[in-house]
Amino acid sequence: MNELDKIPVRQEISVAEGGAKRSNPLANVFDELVRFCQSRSMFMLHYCTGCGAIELPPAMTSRFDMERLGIQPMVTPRQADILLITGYVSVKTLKRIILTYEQMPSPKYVIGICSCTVNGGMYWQSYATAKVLKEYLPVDIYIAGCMPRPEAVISGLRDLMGDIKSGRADNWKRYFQNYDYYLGNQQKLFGEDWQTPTDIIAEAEHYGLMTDKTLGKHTALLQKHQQPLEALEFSLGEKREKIQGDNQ
Amino acid sequence: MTALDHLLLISAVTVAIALLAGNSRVGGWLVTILYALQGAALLMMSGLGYSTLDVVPSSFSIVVLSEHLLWRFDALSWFFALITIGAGFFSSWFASGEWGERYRDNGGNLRLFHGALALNVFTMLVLLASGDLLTLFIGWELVSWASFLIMALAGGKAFGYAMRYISYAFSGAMAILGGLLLIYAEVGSFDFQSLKEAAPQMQTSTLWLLVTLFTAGFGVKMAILPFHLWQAKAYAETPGPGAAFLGAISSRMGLFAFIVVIVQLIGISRLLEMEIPFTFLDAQDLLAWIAIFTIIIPTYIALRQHDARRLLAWHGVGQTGYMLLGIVIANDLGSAGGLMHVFNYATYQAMLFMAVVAVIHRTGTSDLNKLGGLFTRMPLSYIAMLVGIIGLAGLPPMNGFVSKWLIYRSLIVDGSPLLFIGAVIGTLGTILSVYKLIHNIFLGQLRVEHAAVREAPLSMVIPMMLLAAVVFVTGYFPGLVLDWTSAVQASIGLPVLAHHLGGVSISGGLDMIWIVSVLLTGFGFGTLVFFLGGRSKRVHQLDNYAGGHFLTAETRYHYSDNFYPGLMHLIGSWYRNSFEWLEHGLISAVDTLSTAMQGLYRNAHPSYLLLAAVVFALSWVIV
Amino acid sequence: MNLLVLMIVLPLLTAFLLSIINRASTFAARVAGPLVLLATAAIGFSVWPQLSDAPIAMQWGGFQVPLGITLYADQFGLLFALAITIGTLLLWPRNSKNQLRSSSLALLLAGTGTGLALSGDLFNIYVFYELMTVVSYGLIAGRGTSGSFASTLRYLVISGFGAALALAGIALVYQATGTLNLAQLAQLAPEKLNNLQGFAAFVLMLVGFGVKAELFPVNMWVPEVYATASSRVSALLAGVVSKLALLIIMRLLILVFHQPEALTVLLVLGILGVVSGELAAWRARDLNRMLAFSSIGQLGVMFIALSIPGNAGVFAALAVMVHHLFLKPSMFLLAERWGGSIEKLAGAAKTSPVAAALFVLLSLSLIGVPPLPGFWAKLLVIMPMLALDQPLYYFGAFVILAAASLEANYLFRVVMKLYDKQPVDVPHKAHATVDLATAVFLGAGLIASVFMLVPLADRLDSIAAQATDVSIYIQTVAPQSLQSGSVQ
Amino acid sequence: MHFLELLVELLLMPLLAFVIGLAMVLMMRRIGARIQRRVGPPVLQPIYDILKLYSKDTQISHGLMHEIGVIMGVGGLIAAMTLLPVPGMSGLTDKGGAITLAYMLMIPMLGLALGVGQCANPNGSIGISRALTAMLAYDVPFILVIFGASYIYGTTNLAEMVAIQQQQGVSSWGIVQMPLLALTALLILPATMGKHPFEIYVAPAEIATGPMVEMSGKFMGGLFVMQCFQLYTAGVIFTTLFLGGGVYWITFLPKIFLVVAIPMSVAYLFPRYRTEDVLRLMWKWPMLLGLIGLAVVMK
Repeated sequence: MNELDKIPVRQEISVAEGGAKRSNPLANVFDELVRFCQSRSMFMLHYCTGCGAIELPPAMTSRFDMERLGIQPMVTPRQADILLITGYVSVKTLKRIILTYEQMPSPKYVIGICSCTVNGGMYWQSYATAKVLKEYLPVDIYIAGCMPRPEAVISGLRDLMGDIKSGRADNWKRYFQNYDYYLGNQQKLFGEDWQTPTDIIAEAEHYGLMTDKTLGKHTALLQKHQQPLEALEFSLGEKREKIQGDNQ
Repeated sequence: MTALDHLLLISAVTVAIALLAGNSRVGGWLVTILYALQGAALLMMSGLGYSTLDVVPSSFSIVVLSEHLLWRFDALSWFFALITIGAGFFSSWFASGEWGERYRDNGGNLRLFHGALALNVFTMLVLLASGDLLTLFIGWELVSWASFLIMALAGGKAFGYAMRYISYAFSGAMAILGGLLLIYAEVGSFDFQSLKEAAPQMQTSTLWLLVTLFTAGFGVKMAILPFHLWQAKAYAETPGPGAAFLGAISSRMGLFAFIVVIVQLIGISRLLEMEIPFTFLDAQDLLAWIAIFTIIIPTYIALRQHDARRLLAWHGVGQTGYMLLGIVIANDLGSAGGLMHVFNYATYQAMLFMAVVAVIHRTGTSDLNKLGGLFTRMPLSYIAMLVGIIGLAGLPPMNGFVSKWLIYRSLIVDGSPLLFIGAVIGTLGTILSVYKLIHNIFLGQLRVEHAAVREAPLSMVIPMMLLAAVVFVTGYFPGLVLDWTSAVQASIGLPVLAHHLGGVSISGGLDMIWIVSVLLTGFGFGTLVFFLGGRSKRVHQLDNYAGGHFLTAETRYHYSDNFYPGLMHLIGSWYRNSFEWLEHGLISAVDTLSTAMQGLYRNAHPSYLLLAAVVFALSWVIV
Repeated sequence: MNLLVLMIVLPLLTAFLLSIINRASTFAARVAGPLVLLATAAIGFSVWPQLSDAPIAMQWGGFQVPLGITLYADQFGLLFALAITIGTLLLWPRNSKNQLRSSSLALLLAGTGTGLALSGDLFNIYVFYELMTVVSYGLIAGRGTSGSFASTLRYLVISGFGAALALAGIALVYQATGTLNLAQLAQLAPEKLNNLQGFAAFVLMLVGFGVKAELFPVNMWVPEVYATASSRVSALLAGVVSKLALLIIMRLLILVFHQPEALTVLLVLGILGVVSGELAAWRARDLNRMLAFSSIGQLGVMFIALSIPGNAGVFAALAVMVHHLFLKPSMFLLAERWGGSIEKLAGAAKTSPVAAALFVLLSLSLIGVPPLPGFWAKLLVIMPMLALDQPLYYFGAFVILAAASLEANYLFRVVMKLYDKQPVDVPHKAHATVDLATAVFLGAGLIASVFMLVPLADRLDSIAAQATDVSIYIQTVAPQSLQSGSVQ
Repeated sequence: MHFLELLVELLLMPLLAFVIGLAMVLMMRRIGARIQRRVGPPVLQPIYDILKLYSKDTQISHGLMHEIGVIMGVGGLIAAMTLLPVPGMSGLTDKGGAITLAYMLMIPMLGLALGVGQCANPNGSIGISRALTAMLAYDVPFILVIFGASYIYGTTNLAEMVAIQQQQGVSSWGIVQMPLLALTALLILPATMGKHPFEIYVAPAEIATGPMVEMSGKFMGGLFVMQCFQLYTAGVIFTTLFLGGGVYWITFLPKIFLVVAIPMSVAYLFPRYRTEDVLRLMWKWPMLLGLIGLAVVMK
């Protein structure tokens, strides 16, 4: 948690963003309602990479019953709010995790479960393991332990709920704001031709989360070899004809 | 000159102009205008469609074999002629622009195409105008050969299918000829009126023979079971708009003749008296069951097609079943439904074929496994197809729903649960299959090679859009069409349906104006609800969750082949190659007999004698 | 009056003189035949108008009935006499190895055919029939290929067998009645031949004369002969000569044999002919054979038509015969260049579009597509059959209709091949102009008949009425015997 | 005046349906939890879920049809609600009866299918293929039930059916008159709701919830709204056909909740059926029962 505290962005940006836009007190009420709902309805995508996954079923079923907190498992990133990474992350797995994370709709939260996600744990010496998860993704909460018990998991989730309710859990914005940093780490691990199908830069623009750290030399590298990822636009006769004419 | 003379004259002129000038673009447009003129001539007789006019005779008539051959239009003819000319008009329009040029450049004979299309319209009008059984047969044959001509235009594979068609059709024609000569032997005249008067006194056995012959003969054209095998392939291989035209109206001629002879002249009440021994069934039930199987089996055959045109053509066969079913049920609801379905079906089937042809025009294929994602590239064609499939599947708010509703309702009134279920099974199969059609062509992954595809040219899009408008408007205000069907019902002596602009005025009725308005309002509210959420962001099609897999443009992940594996796993074997064996058996039988006869003539009979002797000896030994 | 004799004698005489003329002038010999036939046809046409009022009979050699050679010309007979004359003229043998020989054979054929059509007694009929048969051997073998020799031999054997049977039949008739003059037979038949012996005689003669008329069990020669002979000869034999044999059977049926069993035999054999012919044609792999088989089927239809009692039957048969008379020769002419496997015809329509179009037209008429004449002919056959309300006739009608759909199938398979877009490697030869012109002429006749349907039908009806009226025949040939009431 | 009244009804009916549907969703989840010996979600959980989904910052769309699909889904169901008679309101029941309703209910299905297709996600397409097959499976016995009821009551008008049953008391209720058909309807109810054990088309672990795989944010929210309507529809149709409908909400509500509760209680006990097994099951037992029931009814 110390690590997280050092991250300077959190408060200022959310205040600057939200404060400027939503001065209406009623809007604040609405925001609070929304945040409340978000905290009471969390769909989680549990990416079961390692042994930590075994602690989730007890947390969901009759003994601990996460559903009473409004927490439900979901199987596709599109519907999920939380990405649970339960155990060590190999390089190959990390690729999928990043792909999956990027496909989740914001606001989205990442929870690293088990020590392996914090510092590699017992795989510290492994050449194929990504040791520190937060270098690649903005992790909201680590639940340490090898493995943490269901109580710990639920306690961690409750902490996250509190953060969401109070509006402090906006780590997801950091991914857009510091995309160059994360992309750099990813490129270091996966090679220079690394690309996910999600167009993060365009999304950052779409949500107004562009900062000077979003783009950098790593994103420049990405854009050099990137396959275009614009959505398919409608086309009727003439427009296309012109394009074809240009090509010819 | 009566209005009918004008109509037939213009139609004949259309054929001539098409054959003279069809090769040029101007010629194509000229022909299209001439179809419009035919339509105008038809509108001169529009009193027929609203029961204000009884019959419009033609001043042309001849005497052959002491038989007065005459031609005239009544409400039934007018209704079918309206659809025919409409289909001709839109198909010709569709063909006159870029499609025609492409067809010509690829070595097709555009002149012959336009000529064949016009000839089809002309012969159909002649058939529709027939005033006695002999002219009916003459018209029938003309129509058969005209459609043979247009089917065979494409050459190659199409020849084989056209050949199959003409083998079926001509055998059917011979059955009809046999039937009407039998009537002549019984009644002594080819006159409609005398048959109508004689029918109540006819013996049941004669009637059975007549009904069998005529149902078989007309049924071949309608492609009812078990004569359904020829149609889909033959229609599918017909060049572009020709397929739209044939699909829309051609096989309805069989229904027209069926209505004239069986319903109007012999009468449904006679069918009810013809009981099948040892069962509870009578001839009407038998026909209804044939109709049901004609709905179900071809529809489910369509479900397993992977060529868009074949799929549509097979549905054409299936939809015929609904029309026949409605007509055979013959109460006010059923017959109105059956007749209305003729109109409705023509509108959306033509449009669907056009949409598919537009896709072929741009991508070069109609293989459902080689397309996908064209929605963003050909949105207008997509709309046409969407409207079409909603109509074909018989869902509100399109017109297909109204006619199917009438048929369902008539079955409830009639108290025929099994027929009802059969009809619904057909509809459900249609929904499955049309979803596959639109999904595999327009939805899903856009292939790399289709990235630069653009919308079909205006000459093709406008007819589609107009038809889409017709499909929607007649779904919104079904009374427009029900007026005509009521006139037809009155003229062929069936109970007339009480209706209003919005639908049917009976208890538990239907008011499409309300239903559609509410549906549209519902969509409005749905939109409101949708926009409660934040602004959505469009993403690339590769930004898709596939279990963490990285999708690339090179990988074809469009789920298209064997679209309903679970269903096919279960029911596939129930009807695989159904009736093919019948056809093969028949061909083999003829082939064997033919070999024997050739042997006879070519001196191979010693071996046959030997064979006969051996068989005889063996049987003697065994016995 | 004597003109009729000229119709027979002129061609025969010219045929015998042809080799002499040839010595004098080759050109004259070449022209003589057609000219004579033209003259004969002119005679026929000049006589025609008289016949619509009353038929003409004459005794050759001045003997009285029943002794002399009786010639009898009604519209019916003259129609076919003209048919053979004009048919021979149109299908004049060309390009054969021995032009002289084939010319004289053709003339002989015309002469004997005319004689056959106009003869008024059985003996002469037999003689002319035999002559015609012998002539046709020569014509068929004239091509000089081994195949044509083999088929001629086959034809010869069957014909010889048939001739023997016919002779036996004639003998039976003579034994029963003591005369061979048809008019007298017509008078005597009701009492003397209306028994088993008469029936036997009819069957024997039917089978005998049926050889040429392609009657079912004795038509085994047909496919091989038509396939191996030159197309013009085939056209002549199938189109015209077969009708002459049929004409004899019709005459016999009308005048002499009134047993209902006779009609049944005709019907059954006709049905078998249709069934066997059409089925065999379905599998035929070359066009000439296909046409040969189909002509067996067509003749079968004529036999079925003949089996319909009364005027309607003759009318129907006449209609079918006249239709076939135009159609079959034309088709055989088209087949001239299209011999061999049907598969090889692919794309032939490109080289000869007119021929292909004509073939389509002829096929449509043959299978009976309205409004072409074939349809009306078929209608005329089936309508009275159903009116009879007898099971066998119903079956016959069914067979005719079913056969038509088979016909449609195999003929349009050929049409499809003709219009196939992938042509074969070997380019097709276009038709010879004369062949094509003749075929088109006949086809045009068919088309023209569509527009003259009503007068044509009336004319045929009157011909049939004249032919079926036995009393006219008797009165014309032997008015005195009718008064005396007996022959001796 | 009359027109205005109708207009108010048309507005009220979907609204009520939504509220009742929310309660039904809650009930369903609670029943599931209780069977699994859990506590289950809090009372307002369905509302939390829907609000959260609509308030997502990212709304990922795969194109226009994706959006129209959801609109058609929600809108079609809103429209269909006006065809369901409830106490005091009969809406459009006289303008379109049971058959119209059955086909109106396919519009949302079709819209959704089109929307999912536009996503270009193979899992989604597979899901739709399975869902449509399942529809084919349960609609055949369903339509049999509709036929039987229409035949017995002599009308397809649902409001009239209610009136007939109300006039003649409990003995004229559909469940008394045609118990076998009622049983048929009960058997296919879980399938029409797409719940266990007939959720092969969702199959979360295998095809990532099939049709819903690309649905996020308000799209998913739309689906949640649709679920409310669907549960409500199932309850009301069954109640109308077999349980005498309702003149008063006080009797009507228990009936519809009971109807939805029964299949839910049974559902969680069964493992999932494969697609062809769904077909086999639906076409065998419910069909057989239904046909026998129909034969008894029609004699």
